[in-house]
Amino acid sequence: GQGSTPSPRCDCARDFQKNGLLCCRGCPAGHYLKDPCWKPCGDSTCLPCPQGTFLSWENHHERHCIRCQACDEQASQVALQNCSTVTDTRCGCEPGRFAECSFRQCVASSPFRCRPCSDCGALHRHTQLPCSDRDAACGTCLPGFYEHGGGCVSCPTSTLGSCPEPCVAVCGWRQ
Amino acid sequence: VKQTSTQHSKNQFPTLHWEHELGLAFTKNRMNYTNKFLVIPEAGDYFVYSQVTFRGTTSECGDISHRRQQNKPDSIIVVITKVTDSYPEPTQLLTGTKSMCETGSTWFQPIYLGAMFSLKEGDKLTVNVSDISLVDYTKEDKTFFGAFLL
Amino acid sequence: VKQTSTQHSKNQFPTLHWEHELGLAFTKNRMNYTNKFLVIPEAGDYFVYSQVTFRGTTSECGDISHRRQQNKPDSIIVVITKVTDSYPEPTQLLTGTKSMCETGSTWFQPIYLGAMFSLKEGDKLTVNVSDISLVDYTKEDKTFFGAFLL
Amino acid sequence: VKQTSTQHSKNQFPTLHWEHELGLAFTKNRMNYTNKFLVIPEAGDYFVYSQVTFRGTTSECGDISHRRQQNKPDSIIVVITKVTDSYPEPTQLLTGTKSMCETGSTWFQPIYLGAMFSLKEGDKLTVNVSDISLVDYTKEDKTFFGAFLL
Repeated sequence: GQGSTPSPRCDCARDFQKNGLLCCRGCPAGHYLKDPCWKPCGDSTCLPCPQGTFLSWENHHERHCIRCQACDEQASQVALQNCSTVTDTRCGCEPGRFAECSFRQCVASSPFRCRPCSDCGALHRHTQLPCSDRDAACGTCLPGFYEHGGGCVSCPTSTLGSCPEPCVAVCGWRQ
Repeated sequence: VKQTSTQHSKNQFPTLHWEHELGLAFTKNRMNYTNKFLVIPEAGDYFVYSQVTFRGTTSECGDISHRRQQNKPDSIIVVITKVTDSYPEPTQLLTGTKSMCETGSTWFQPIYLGAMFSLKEGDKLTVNVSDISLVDYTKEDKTFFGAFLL
Repeated sequence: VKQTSTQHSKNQFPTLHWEHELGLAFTKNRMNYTNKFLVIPEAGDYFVYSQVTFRGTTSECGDISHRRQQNKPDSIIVVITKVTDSYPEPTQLLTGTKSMCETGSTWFQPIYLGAMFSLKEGDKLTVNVSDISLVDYTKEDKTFFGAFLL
Repeated sequence: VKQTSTQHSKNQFPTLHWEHELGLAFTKNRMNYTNKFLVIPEAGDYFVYSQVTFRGTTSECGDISHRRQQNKPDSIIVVITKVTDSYPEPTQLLTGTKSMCETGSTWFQPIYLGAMFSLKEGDKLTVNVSDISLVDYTKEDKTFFGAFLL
């Protein structure tokens, strides 16, 4: 993992760091430093991060754990992975919704809103790309429907009127 | 900050509830946080500050299709209020008020306040906002509240 | 804050006049307020801060009927200025400047400034604004100015 | 503030480079400025603050001809970050986030942040912004960064 620049050299072993005057063993991920060791190369007193906080890395001086972020309910976000003592909450969208960045420039930490996925079936269209981290991409009209006025309209089944070309299979016999 | 809205102070705005122990939050030197109040432990001059980040989807005012003539804007308001047992009315110490008539699909807006006040032992401070549902409470570095003795 | 506009400092912006005794306002430890100046009583590091709430009706810039192409915005500006007897030119310590092209019928907007400065005995601080007529001086919790020795 | 953009911290935002000796800028009491970091000289409670003034020309979002339906806004973001040798990930102490969907031909806007933190000796503070090219670094009274021991 990503190492931190070590404090002044310790002659104990690899994962020891100077804390005050002594070299102490650090605290594992998910724990914070309650008290440093009181004898050379001793163990620090470490306590588990309280619920709602975490520390992802081994540490030697962290007196507080980092607070977990909360998911934005107003933006229909849900916790895909709850906060643990070693990982932050992972916020995302429930099935049937996709994450839409709130800003034009989108980076990992950007706020986002969960929007309902387009239902291609309800629009009588093929699904070109299923809904995932972006909206579904709907394609051409399903059989029995044809493109009209920006939407898919069901092919005429009555005996009157013309039969649109895509509907040949449904009303072609009338030609 | 946690999201609960209960009784309203004089300005009828809901009071924010705060996390005071976890992460970056802490209390010391007998400064006490109870039931949405920061309680002043000793008389003196204190610097009191808060930031509230608001966020929302665009209001009618900013919606272009509604705008033959100009609409009344919405507003976002933060009030740091002092409540003291010796006087029945709360005092509005600091107020940040901004009109909102945003034209984008969503909007984000922080309001920051900070100033020095002479406070008495037992004085209680709260942060009230115009609309709790617009407050971005997701991260402690966006919405915060504090006071320290000078 | 009281509304009088008199001689302008270097940035030609009018200087705000403040209430320094009533309500939440106070001066102590020989900090003196005279003729729109906070006068520094002893050399040291001071935290200087101010908030000015502006408000207005919508400008031409934000008026939809005028907007085939984009208009130049108006602006609201707050400057905390230091004047010292030993140097003829005032120094702009802090500046908050925001463009205004609001689309609602009216608008209101706070600008907050605050920072630490090394000041000398006798230094004088003022708050200047781009347009006094836009300043909301109605309530002391909306528009304020202060400094304290660290 | 000087304009250089180099390695990014966890929030992928570029780090601002500051002038720390000339004009109003100064460091004292062993507070040290090195390679974009303010380095904390001794453990204690510090008030940390910054203002960044952003400015730009109007974005697609605010451009009226593009606006049959509402566009996504741009954003301006300031983050005061703490980096410590003993922990591999930086901590975001303060964040100011504002959406931008301005309708005027140009825009300018300050974001101010300030709060108290318990810091350790050797902790390093930086200011990161969403887009360095939007930062108005022309005058020290518009964009600034500081910290002092309480």
